[in-house]
Amino acid sequence: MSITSTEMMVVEAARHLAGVRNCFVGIGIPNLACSLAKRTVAPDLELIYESGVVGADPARLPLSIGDPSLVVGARSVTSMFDLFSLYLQRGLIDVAFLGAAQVDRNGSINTTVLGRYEKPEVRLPGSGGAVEIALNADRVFIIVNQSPRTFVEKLDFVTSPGHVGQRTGRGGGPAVVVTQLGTYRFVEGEMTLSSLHPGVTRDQVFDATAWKMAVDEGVVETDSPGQDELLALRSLDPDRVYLK
Amino acid sequence: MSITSTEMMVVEAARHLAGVRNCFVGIGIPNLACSLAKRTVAPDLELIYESGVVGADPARLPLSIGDPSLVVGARSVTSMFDLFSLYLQRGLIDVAFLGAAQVDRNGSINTTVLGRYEKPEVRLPGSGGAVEIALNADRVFIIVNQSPRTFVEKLDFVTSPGHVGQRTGRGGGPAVVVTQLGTYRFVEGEMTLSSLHPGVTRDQVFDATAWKMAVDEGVVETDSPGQDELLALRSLDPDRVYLK
Amino acid sequence: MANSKVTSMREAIGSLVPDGSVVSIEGFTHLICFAAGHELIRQRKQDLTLCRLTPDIVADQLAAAGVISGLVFSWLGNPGVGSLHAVRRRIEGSDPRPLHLEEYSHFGMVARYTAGASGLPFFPLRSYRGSDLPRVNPRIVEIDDPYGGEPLYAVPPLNPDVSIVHVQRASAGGDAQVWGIPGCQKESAFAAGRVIVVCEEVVSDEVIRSDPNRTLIPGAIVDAVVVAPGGCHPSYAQGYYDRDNPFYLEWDVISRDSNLIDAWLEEWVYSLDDHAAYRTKLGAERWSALAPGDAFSAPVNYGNYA
Amino acid sequence: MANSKVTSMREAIGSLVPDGSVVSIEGFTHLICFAAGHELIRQRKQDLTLCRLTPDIVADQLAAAGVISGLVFSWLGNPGVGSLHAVRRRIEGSDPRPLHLEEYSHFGMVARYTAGASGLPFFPLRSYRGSDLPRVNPRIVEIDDPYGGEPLYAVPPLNPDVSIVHVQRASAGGDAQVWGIPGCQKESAFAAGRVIVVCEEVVSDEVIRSDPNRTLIPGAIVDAVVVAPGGCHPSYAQGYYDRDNPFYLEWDVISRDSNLIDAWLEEWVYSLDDHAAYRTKLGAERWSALAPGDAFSAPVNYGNYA
Repeated sequence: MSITSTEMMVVEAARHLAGVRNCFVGIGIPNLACSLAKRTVAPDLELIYESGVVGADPARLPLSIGDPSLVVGARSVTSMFDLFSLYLQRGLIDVAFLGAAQVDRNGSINTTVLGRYEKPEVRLPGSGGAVEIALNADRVFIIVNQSPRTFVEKLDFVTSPGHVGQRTGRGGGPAVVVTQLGTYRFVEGEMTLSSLHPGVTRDQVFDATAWKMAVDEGVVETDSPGQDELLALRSLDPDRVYLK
Repeated sequence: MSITSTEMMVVEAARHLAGVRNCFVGIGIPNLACSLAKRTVAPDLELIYESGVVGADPARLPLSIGDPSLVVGARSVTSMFDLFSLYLQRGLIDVAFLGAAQVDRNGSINTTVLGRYEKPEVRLPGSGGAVEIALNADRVFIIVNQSPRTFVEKLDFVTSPGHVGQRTGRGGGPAVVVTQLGTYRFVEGEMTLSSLHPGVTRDQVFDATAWKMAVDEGVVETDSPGQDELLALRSLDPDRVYLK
Repeated sequence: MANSKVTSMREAIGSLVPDGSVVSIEGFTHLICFAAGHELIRQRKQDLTLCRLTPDIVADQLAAAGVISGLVFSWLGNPGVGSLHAVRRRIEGSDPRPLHLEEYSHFGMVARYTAGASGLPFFPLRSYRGSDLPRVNPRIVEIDDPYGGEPLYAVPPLNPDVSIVHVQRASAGGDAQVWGIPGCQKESAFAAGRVIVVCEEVVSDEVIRSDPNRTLIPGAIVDAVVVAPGGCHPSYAQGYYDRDNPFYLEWDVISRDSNLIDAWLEEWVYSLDDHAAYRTKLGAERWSALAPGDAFSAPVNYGNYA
Repeated sequence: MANSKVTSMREAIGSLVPDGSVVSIEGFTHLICFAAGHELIRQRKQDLTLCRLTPDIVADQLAAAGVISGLVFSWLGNPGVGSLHAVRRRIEGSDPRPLHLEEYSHFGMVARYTAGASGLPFFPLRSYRGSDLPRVNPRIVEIDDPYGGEPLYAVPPLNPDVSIVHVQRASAGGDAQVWGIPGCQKESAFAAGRVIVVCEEVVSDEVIRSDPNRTLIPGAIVDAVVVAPGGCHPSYAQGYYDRDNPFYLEWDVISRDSNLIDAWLEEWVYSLDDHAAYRTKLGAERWSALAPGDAFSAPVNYGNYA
């Protein structure tokens, strides 16, 4: 089976979790990336969910962040007050994953509306815990499909701030962005291409970005997924619910 | 056996709990009064302890507010944060008991020091939860042995405010004071003798009070403990740990 | 039992949830009380404001049925699937009528319930700085650190008129115990003026009192206890039944077409007397497919100190 | 086990509690870790500040042994008996040396730990108005309600250098479970820079994971796990042993006379290698008198969703 771009994204995200301990997990690709990392580069990774589950060890692929299989056999299951207060706001979260409908060059994220807030063209889910995560996690990983509609010059709404002037608090903000085209880091607060996935050209990246994407001088090609990585990953989602 | 002044105090305090639901209990006399009331005038009384125990049903006479027998068979056992936040500060406590080393005419209480705070003659336990109880319980019952040293003109230290100008918050403040001599209510914020225990004279009350105690025009003699009250009470403390 | 608060869903909703009420139905992915939501629809309640971190299918149904006129929330969607199309039609096109939104983040909503449950006039949190949320919701305000540190934000207390809380087991007096994800059910109950506990099963006081640390909500704050086994379907109750994921996918199709929603509401809510009928209509096969195996907690010994 | 944090009390106290540390030993009447207090004395620690809502006999012992130079507290006494005479001598007569006091109320202390555990710069509470406590403790400050209601008070976060938490059972990795009165053990642990978990028994991960709602403290914040059965004597551990009330009465006599305290410390702490020796010295008869009968929690079913 050929390697899908989703598989590339998951494998690449997992690699950046090397050595990480406490990870705030989202459902779908982040969950697969964390589960893969736990089996490869981060054996001590603790899966923490905003639903209040700490140290999950799910016996099946969870289909929501509150899946009952996340609870069974977890280390601890707490109230959301405790999860957001004692873990996230306290500064215990090393890495947290966020998705985005729109992201800008500073890693600020919109998950609230397309168009005007008062009368949106598309009403999106909103923050959930994203704004707290963006401001309190040590490092934020953003997983998003890259296109001129998602990598925009100006967000319709700032749900979760990235590297912007007002940013304060203990969180370090966005650290890594992984898309189907490449991986990005932040240099002085600006998103910067650091590696291109196999077969992807810089022009494809520029065409998929509404602003002039900065490029790291040491930009490299992302290593393709190894056999071991692929086998482990595909065993995590045998029905390819998320690997489609 | 003749009726001791402690028995009189417990029985009288219990009578004032008629119909009460949620009661913040202290150890010793308050615990006996609440247990007696539950068997007589307040069958629906819920015993709540600052230790976090709600709806206790102790199988033995508890010797501390955290006695393990209070936990076994309780309705709920919570953290102190929840007890003080969700029960007391939320305003769920109908009646709470406080003791005192010194009390003044407004029902303000000192349980902190005798003498100067910085260099006390006698260091007392301090507030514990008393100041929160005084400000947040609907009604406060004060149980204290009355003498010129305890019923003072001016407190050495205001631990828990009574009916004083600054008083705010949802609590109604001191409502009833029971001593070995009589029972007192508060009229426009001033402690006022409302009943004299059997055989006690007004002069005994005046002699045992450092200020000029107000007297309710309708002052009566406290009913002596009935046989049923005494039997129930003595069965609660068969070894007379607190009924001495 | 002398102090039994057990009643029917019809009676509890009818007497405790007047039109215009601010109603909290919490449960984070877990213990979402669809049975109460359906009874609100069945009784054709009007002008309710729904407080819920994650308005999901139950909110889409309440919005489509015209029961709710407002949402106080932090995340809006069909979890793991996509959009709430009925809710979106009302927000994006006022179709058939507008839906008022008061929007926070998860921690903001939890902090609002916590302030409301604690008798606090506000709750402080390290959030919102740099976000547009305070711009569109003026109730989210910046406050100073009295000790001179950097400013933070505050949210006001949330005190619903009534909170509907689904739990696994409760006593007839309303002492409620939950295991698995507790979400903010406790805070929403203590914050509310009235509390309806809906349970999978009523148990004896002795069961509750055998494990007092497990009690999430004391009977002292509970007004009614309703027994509704399966009442969280299509969401789940830990240890009782699984989430019905196919239904979440089906709803994505249904909710795109208001005619399909009307037909669904007619078939599954209006034409049924109560949730017991819904449970029966779903059928034994569907329920057995959702039944988990056993995984019991290791017991703890509280000790006998008599 | 790969990630075992199990070590000896000597090693844990020796390596994690340097002289001058701010140390929290909580446990409200329940789970008071005397075993750790005695090891602090045995190692002749100096200049410690003890944070504890209710400094009781363990505080009197630490004060008499010259281990602590300050208390952060809310209630001071021998519960149900009377005074802490060694502590009072130091406060009232600086005998043999002064003891610095930073005084709050119970809710104030709990709020301080909660702020510290939550990364908040302060915690608001409805207390203190009209009390002299803010006058003698300037860290208790009045704050405004940002929504225009009446002012309330705030306390600052409390973040001990190390928190020592006694629990009934823990995994080798430090996941700790408690039943009975939890006090503010959880908040004191999350607030601390380092955490020592002392347990009645180490259990397998499977036992912990069979009931994740019971976990009070996750291994993620724990630095050392010490096994010290009976380590709370003369206080108690729910389901394991009762409070030794006669000892609380004996201490009232002992603590009135510094020579008697010195003799007691010599006999029961300095001359013993560790808490195991203390346990043995107490004798089987004393322990059997403190043993409760059984009262097990009704199990709950988390379900198997594999």
